Amino acid sequence: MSEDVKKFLYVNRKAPYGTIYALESLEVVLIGAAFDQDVSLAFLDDGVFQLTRGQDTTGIGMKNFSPTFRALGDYDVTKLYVERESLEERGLSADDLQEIMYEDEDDDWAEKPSIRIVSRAEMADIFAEQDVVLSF
Amino acid sequence: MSEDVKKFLYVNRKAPYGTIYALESLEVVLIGAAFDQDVSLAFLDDGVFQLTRGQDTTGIGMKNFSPTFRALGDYDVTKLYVERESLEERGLSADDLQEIMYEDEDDDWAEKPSIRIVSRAEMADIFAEQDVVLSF
Amino acid sequence: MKFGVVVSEGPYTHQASDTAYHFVVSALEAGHEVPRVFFYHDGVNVGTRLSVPPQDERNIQAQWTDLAARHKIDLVVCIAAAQRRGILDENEATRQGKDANNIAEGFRISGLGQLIEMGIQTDRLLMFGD
Amino acid sequence: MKFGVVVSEGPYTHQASDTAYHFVVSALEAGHEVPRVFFYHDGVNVGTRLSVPPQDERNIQAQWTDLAARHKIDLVVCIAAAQRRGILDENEATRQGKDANNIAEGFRISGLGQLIEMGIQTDRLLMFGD
Amino acid sequence: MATLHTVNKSPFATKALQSCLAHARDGDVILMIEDGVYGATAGTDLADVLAGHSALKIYVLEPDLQARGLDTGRLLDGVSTVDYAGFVDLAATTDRTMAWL
Amino acid sequence: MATLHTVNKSPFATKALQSCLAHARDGDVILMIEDGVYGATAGTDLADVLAGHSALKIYVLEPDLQARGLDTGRLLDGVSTVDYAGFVDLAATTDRTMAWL
Repeated sequence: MSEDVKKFLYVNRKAPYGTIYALESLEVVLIGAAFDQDVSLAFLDDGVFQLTRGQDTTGIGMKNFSPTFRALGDYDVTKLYVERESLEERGLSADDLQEIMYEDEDDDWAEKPSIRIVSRAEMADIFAEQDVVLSF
Repeated sequence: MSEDVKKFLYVNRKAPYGTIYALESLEVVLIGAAFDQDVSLAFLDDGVFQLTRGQDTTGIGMKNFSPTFRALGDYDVTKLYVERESLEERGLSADDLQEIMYEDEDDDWAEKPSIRIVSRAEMADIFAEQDVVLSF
Repeated sequence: MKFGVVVSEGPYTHQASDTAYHFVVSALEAGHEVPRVFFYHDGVNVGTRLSVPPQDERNIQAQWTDLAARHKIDLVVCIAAAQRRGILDENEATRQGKDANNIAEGFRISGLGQLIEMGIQTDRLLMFGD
Repeated sequence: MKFGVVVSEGPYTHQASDTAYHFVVSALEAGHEVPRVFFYHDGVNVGTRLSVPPQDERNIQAQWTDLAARHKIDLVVCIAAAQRRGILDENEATRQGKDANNIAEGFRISGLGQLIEMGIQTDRLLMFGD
Repeated sequence: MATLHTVNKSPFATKALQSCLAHARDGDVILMIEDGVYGATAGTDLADVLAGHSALKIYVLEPDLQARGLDTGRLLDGVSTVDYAGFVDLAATTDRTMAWL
Repeated sequence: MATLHTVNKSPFATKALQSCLAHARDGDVILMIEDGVYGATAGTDLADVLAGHSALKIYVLEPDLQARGLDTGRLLDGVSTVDYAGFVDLAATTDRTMAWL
């Protein structure tokens, strides 16, 4: 990696729809993808709710932005770290999250999952590796 | 009391300065005082922090609005209910709050304290007596 | 029954103004009256006509303007809260020496007394905020 | 050292823009550089010239405009966040067919790329929000 | 003389639900809306928070549940769903509304 | 390679401080600002939250303390005060800043 590349982490700790932070975080990620930095997303605390399957916003009249997460692979955003303890505290498991895949160009374009379930301690280590941390 | 008089309760659950709700709540109370309703204020959860003595906002460059509470008596706003459990959880006692007095016109203008420390159960009863509850 | 409604947070950022809107629509459909909606705190920002939401999102201001016109709802923006946050009508802009105003159709700027009056004159008061 | 600063909440409602301001003032006094402050989410509302705070309160927009002029700070308001919330400059107003604009002196509207660029080009990034 | 309490915050993020429950009286109604709907789900670390409050009527706003991908099968026992029309009915049939913001 | 964590919420209102503490690593610095300063006071129900984190350096922004009428005598043992200049120094002398919003 060139020394011009910084490690950017987008930290998502809030639930979707009640506030706009989750949606506007995703907008930054999409724009940021054009800058060829080393990008990761972290989902912890209520941020894990952003990734639940089956979101249907028809009844509240807001745009359902959850499908956009599945497009992140096309933008080379492939590291979505989700904290296991945050899921468990909320009665969720990995099966409750939508499937988000990317094609690995270093492995003959094999389809691989973008979501990586990590422990709280691993999440803390991920934080400590970053150059720039953006909180939403 | 005439039947045109409603019981209005202003519920304050947020700390001052970090957000504007405490200040803008007070602005409603001052305007509302002109309407001759039966007005009470409730301070619970972080709302009890609004009443601490010795607030000095010089360093943060914001206006210190805590002296305004002491003027409420002049507006005939004389019932400030403060929840004991909320104080205790925050390491506060009644002595940490500023003194807020009013002159009781029904008792030869005797000076009396406006702050009434109540238990959580009493606070719940106060809520249940109201016609209009405004939350800040 | 008469409902009074307070919106305490700005559009898009918090769901409050959306929930309030759906509540009012349903209340009217059920035959209730909603004579006034009062916009306080950041809620005053609902009343700007300068917002341009993405085409695939709802236009919160336009929804309120339209609903108010159809059901004669008085949409009141608190003057004190609006001044701090930069929501002005033509009168206020002139009075304050500002060269532009941004209030949307169907909204009017008035004092906090309108909130108290709403509390007195309605049967139930609902607050939507953060 | 170069600091990048993000303000994520609107003026007066949250203390975020105040704390950011005091941080930037102190950073400059200590000899650091603050080339850019990026206003995102409700933070875009800091950049309206239509606000009229009470005379005994600080004027948050004016504080930033003044500081930026004295220290050549690039005050960038995110275009996507600003459109939703009704913060427009003259170009945007024309482009969107709006009859007024409200951006304050010293602020400019630009894209989210300016936020990423700030993250790349500064040594530390600070976020002030809710 | 019942109160309708509305809770719009996730109980995993703020203390609003807990404070509401500590102040609600027998016969009161609690309606979880917006991010508050997370408080009505089973199998969480906070599922016990609602236990011991069987004298309250607990509702959750279904459009907010659906938006967040939460199936009604996830709800705690004793929690009922309403739509916006049901929300209006709850406000009309109780004596006052109190928002736990 | 230390991180400066900023916490601007009251721990009595939200879970931000707890989550921050659960993710901070030895040698990291925590700075409580705005309503976050309430987390640094002694004699509260939450005073234990900071216990067991002696490998962290805890600071509180003094102008925010003073605004809220909290005397430095109320601070928990081991908590130090800084002014805005000290905040800048903490940001400059750590390797990254993370805001627990």
